[in-house]
Amino acid sequence: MTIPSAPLLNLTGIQAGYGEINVLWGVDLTLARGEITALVGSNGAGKSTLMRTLSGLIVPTAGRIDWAGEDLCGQSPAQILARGIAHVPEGRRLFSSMNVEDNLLMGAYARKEPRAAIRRDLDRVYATFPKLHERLGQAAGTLSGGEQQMCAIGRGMMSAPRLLIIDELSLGLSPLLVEQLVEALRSLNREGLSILVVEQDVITALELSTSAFVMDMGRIVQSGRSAELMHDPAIRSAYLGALAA
Amino acid sequence: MLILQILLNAIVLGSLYACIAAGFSLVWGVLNVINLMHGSFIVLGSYLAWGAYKALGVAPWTSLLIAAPVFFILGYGIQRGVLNRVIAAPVLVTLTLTFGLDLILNNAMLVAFKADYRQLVLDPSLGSLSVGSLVVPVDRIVAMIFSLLLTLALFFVLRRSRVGRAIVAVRMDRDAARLMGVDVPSIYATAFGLGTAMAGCAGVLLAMIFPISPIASGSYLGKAFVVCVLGGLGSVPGAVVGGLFLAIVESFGSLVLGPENAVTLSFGLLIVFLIVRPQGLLGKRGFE
Amino acid sequence: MAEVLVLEKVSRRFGGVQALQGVSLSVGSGEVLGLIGPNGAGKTTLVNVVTGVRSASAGRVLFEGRNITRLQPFQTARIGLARTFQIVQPFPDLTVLDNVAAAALFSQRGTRLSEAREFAAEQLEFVGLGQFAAKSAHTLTLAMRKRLELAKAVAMKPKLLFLDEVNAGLNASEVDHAMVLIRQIAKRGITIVLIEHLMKVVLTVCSRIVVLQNGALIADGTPQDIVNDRRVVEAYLGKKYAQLSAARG
Amino acid sequence: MKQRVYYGALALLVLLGCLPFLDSSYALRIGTFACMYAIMSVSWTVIGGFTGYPSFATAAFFGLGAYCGGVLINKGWPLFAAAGAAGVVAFAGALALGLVLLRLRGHYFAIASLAVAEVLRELTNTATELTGGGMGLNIPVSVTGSSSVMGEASFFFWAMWALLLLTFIVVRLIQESKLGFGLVCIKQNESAADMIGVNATIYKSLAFAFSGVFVAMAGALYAAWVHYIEPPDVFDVLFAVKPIVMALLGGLGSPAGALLGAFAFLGIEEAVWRNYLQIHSGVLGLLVVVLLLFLPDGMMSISKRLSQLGGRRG
Amino acid sequence: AQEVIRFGAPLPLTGPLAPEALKQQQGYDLWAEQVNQAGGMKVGSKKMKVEIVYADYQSNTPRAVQTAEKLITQDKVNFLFSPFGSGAAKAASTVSEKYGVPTIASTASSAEVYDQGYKFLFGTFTPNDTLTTPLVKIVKQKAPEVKRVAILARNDLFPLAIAQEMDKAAKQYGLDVVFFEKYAINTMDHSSALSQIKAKAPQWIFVTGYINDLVLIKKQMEDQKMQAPVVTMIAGPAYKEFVTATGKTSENISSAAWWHPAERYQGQDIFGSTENYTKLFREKYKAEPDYAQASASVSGALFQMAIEKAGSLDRKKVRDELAGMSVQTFYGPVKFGPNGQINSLEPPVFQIQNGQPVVVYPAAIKQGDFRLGVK
Ligand SMILES: Nc1ncnc2c1ncn2[C@@H]1O[C@H](COP(=O)(O)OP(=O)(O)OP(=O)(O)O)[C@@H](O)[C@H]1O
Ligand SMILES: Nc1ncnc2c1ncn2[C@@H]1O[C@H](COP(=O)(O)OP(=O)(O)OP(=O)(O)O)[C@@H](O)[C@H]1O
Ligand SMILES: [Mg+2]
Ligand SMILES: [Mg+2]
Repeated sequence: MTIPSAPLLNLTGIQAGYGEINVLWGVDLTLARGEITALVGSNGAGKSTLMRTLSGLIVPTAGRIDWAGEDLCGQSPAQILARGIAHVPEGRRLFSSMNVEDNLLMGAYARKEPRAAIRRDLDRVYATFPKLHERLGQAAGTLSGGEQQMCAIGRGMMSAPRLLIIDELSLGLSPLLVEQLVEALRSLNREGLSILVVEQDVITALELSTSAFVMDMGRIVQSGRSAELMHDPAIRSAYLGALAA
Repeated sequence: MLILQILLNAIVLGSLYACIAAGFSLVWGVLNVINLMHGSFIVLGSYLAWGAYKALGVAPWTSLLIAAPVFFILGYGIQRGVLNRVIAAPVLVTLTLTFGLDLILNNAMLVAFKADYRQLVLDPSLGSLSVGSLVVPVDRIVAMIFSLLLTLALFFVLRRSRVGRAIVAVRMDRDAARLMGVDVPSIYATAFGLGTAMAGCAGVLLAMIFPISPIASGSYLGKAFVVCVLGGLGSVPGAVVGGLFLAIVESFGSLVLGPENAVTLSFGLLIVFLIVRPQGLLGKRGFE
Repeated sequence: MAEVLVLEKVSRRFGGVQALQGVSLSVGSGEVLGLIGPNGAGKTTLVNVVTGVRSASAGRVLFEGRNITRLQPFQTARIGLARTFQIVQPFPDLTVLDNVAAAALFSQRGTRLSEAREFAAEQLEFVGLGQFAAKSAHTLTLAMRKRLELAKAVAMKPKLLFLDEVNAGLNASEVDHAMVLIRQIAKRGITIVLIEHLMKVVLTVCSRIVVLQNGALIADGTPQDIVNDRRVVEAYLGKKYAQLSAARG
Repeated sequence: MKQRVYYGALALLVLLGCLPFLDSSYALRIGTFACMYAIMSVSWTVIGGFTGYPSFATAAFFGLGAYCGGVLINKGWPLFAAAGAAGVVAFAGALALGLVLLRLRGHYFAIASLAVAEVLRELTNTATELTGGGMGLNIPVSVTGSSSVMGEASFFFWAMWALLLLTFIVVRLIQESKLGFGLVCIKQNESAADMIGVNATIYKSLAFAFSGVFVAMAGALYAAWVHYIEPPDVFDVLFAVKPIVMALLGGLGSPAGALLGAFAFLGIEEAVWRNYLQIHSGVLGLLVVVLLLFLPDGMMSISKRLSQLGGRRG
Repeated sequence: AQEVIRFGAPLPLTGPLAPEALKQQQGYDLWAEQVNQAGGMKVGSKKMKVEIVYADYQSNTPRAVQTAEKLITQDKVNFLFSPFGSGAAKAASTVSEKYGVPTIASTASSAEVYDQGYKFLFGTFTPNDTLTTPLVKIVKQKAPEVKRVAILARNDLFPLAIAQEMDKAAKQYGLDVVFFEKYAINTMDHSSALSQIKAKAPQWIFVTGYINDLVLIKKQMEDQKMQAPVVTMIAGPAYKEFVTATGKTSENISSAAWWHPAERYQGQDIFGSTENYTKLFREKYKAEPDYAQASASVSGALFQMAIEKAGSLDRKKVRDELAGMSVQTFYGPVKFGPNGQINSLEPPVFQIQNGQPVVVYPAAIKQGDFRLGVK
């Protein structure tokens, strides 16, 4: 067994919401460095809200986000991105009339590296998603649902993050593509990228990740190593549905 | 010969139209704001050139160096301070807001400069070039060259620079752009500043050519509208093509149908274009 | 089994992209047909062409024997074609009830608003959104919005219903619930074309499955045939899936 | 809440109908203007508020109506027949135009509708035979039969007032009807509306036509009232912009709001105009800006805020 | 406190006509200042000061009518000056007639304004043909070789009316009108029309419009190197700004107006003589007066003479005094015809010579001879 690595990110008592509506009620969560972590939970549990809080789109009303000893609460998305956290939001949110390549380049907007480095990453995204290469001049808004998802993930990869957050990883993707994507993420992870995925398909989530958290009603209700959770009867009955049972 | 002369007039005039419209098109296409102050900004630029020439003897093309930063800052400030507050609101709200702001700006100019027409008369006058029986006024050529240069500069800023891409990104999805590390309010303000700077510079150049008065703002705005739609929203090369196209249609329309129909023709053309080709001559389909 | 919908060599291009190429297909009355295929295969485009949102570049679409290739969306809606959107499209500021009432009102001639509301309320109960009737649609969560899409589609009393990824983004138990609904809709005699990437749904609900790839039909058969079709496995399901189903036998 | 605003607006309207008994022809003139603008802004809500298409065609309808009315009255038509004809022409024209223009969305539609007024104005300008062109059109005929100052003023006031009442009622009926429901669906999501069987093209064109018919009739009354019209005057872009500001002031999308907004706006404008001679347009601009920045939902948001405050206290 | 006489002046202080409004205002103000400096005007036994109540009608005709009504009923003015131009004056005259308020229109020339049979409306501009006919006569006489005339007119009430009069007069005197076109009000550029004119090689180019149009057209004529023996522009050259804005190229441009500072009239009015008026105006505004300002001032002066003669503020009496009036003023002899429009005035024709406007007609006051050749 590997020695548990040093925590990358540590959330304590995060409360956040939209205006007067509170959604997160004190979330505590620790991400290990260099791991793939999964976050699962029913619709409306607050998963996306938590992701938005992490990337600075929402400012939490209480709690602390600890990143290498620094509190990220209240920092702007740009500052958080500069620390190395990239967020692939739910619903893709592509720049719809920009073409695919420009969308990907926007991912590298905040990087101040030479063009060649950015170019290399671009080629890697194309290698991961050959379909995107075929469509590189097409306006992102006219891509099919699944192609858009690829473009969004590719755009996240382009910011060369240390932690990549992906909300709704497999949404609308074909089984084959999910499989390929999982492979791609694993290989990125092997190169040192930490990943946090939100995923509705619990089996995929648990197979991909090393550890996982379960969220409900704005709180973390369960956590552990993915392999163990996979066999947890409570999880199986709540989230795997009739077929798995 | 008459045909050639009219074509020549149209080409020169068209590039002035392009300069009038480029900034307007940028703000409209990118910020999704129809800036009704655009005409007044142009007039203000003309006053700046007029004042600089009258008081200090500074030639208009030199005044550009002052006008560009001054107007950029003006636009940046207006966007940051006022427009940004409602930037996410529906079309009508921002439009009406700029309408209100324009009332203020125009009234202020009316009080400050009075309504009477002024003219920047270059001394000595630049005269006209003639080739055979064709003539072109030199001041228009100067204005044309500078306006094409300015438009080109704007084009490169938008197309080639990081800021340019960010401007387009913000336009399409604010939150997603924020996630890419874009400082949204400052990008908006930069875009508006660029548009305002273009208006100011256009005004400086036009001061050599057209009489100056706060009242003129309306017709500049009208031209900007038409050119922008003809060329394609937010497209800088589109502004050039649209400007030329409009000038040619107006000039030949005036020849064939009589001058009183030139304005009708341009607005008729606008409607036809909106219907058959809303993306304009150079605009891409799918841009909203 | 009579044929409700027939596609004859339907093609559609977008610039350089051949989104559909010569697709011929017939859907029998009362059938629950699965339509699957890789991302970008042209599934949504097919729905768009049939419902009149996009025009076909070539080919014909017949609905109950009538050529509907040139009809507008509102016209197809009135003759009994309904669809849900892959990306849900409610009327955000209307109440949930009015969303459904609108569907009932405009799809059938001569309905009155009060009747439409009554009918809509029934449909909301049917999909389990009864207690949200008075809420604005934009306050619903994704799962509920998907159900709202279903209610709207059903309220149109369609003969043929396209369900475009109604289960995407739902968790397992919500998917189970949705499957029950789909079965009930089918029982009402409504023909269903189901587009879905969740194989467990497709395999359990559909009696027949067709597979699109790069705009062309590559397979057509029972769920069992499809799972064992080598081309489908390579292009769509993936090796892992094949292993899994092989293991299950 | 909505019903209350509606009845409030109706009550105000009825009250306004008593204006002639004040026996001040100046007040009557303002009242007539108020009714005229209210007709415009209430009509505008059909296309701009219900349907969500930012129309700037009000000036076009108004000018068209004024010239139709003016020309017909000069040909010897009685006033109400001329006004009716103006309405019919505008309705038919808008319906036909709507079929093409309303394919455009958002800004594109706004500009196209703005351009319609420009084109009509220039056409009127050039059709000298019919309209007098740049020389303007005199409508010297007294159509009221009353020669007294107050008699004529009251006549036009009541005519305009009655037209406003009619407009208001018709627009409310539209709002409650299947047409109104369909328009709201179109506003919310046009492609989804299409998919459930709303014939969006026809619906939008009808909305456009209804937003024009009463405005054109008001234009005809206006022409008879002022006895002299000229193209830059009746096709003035302000006739397109002000109704929108009024509707925004009242709270977008509600006819009662538009009505109240029109009265409020004219009240403010009148006050500003009287008190700030040189800078009244600047002050007006400032008001518009302040309004938009601090009352984004118009006057409706005042009452909302008040009730919020009350709620918190209670 | 001393009693005041209130004059209402609805003006287009904002909008496209704003420059005109300013001129009107200057004219009225100068007169009011003179009266008040002299301690007011004599009404019967009293001396009464003058106050002018301005109201802006935003260059919008119906608003002008409303404004006139407001001035009469709310601000309780005793007398009224018409709004600017024939259209608005005509529209507003209904109101003043209704209330029986004597009104002087200082900028309305169209006969239709006065032919409504109204009793309380008077105007200080003669009909438009009195401007064009003398011009044609002079050119006929001075340059019989001039045959081909091109007319370019702004498609707007006054400029168009003048152009039509010109067309009539030219034809009547046997000239050949080779080009007669209108340009739209919002025209920003005239190069196409001018190229067309140039191609017709006219000997007389006659252009009407407001000052901005004319400045621009002159500049563009120069740009296109257009020359003609006679170039006439109405109404720009009467204004000082025109000469400033066009510089040397305005040399020999001819024009006509209802008044000109170069005239030399001796009057019984408060200003005494044209020279004195011009002097006072220069002192107050550091600029040359033009016909618009003078017409405004004389309108005030005429009211003053009528009121002093009537010895009362009674509107009816003052109206009768105006109707029967026959006086000399700095503006020229004033006598109103039966319809209220002035008929005693012979509008001067003048020409820019050496950067100065010089009166060339009528003979009685002429300062120089008509010259040919405009570059
Ligand atoms: N913009 C918003 N304004 C107000 N409430 C919101 C907003 N977005 C989400 N919510 C509410 O916050 C709660 C949590 O939503 P969130 O999107 O975080 O859930 P989730 O776990 O990501 O669900 P899903 O699996 O559907 O994506 C829900 O009740 C939702 O209605
Ligand atoms: N307007 C358009 N312009 C250009 N290409 C388009 C347009 N619409 C769709 N396409 C292309 O056509 C192909 C088919 O798209 P479609 O949306 O039908 O795929 P799909 O089968 O529904 O995929 P998914 O499962 O990902 O939703 C895609 O490659 C897409 O990029
Ligand atoms: Mg989510
Ligand atoms: Mg799809």
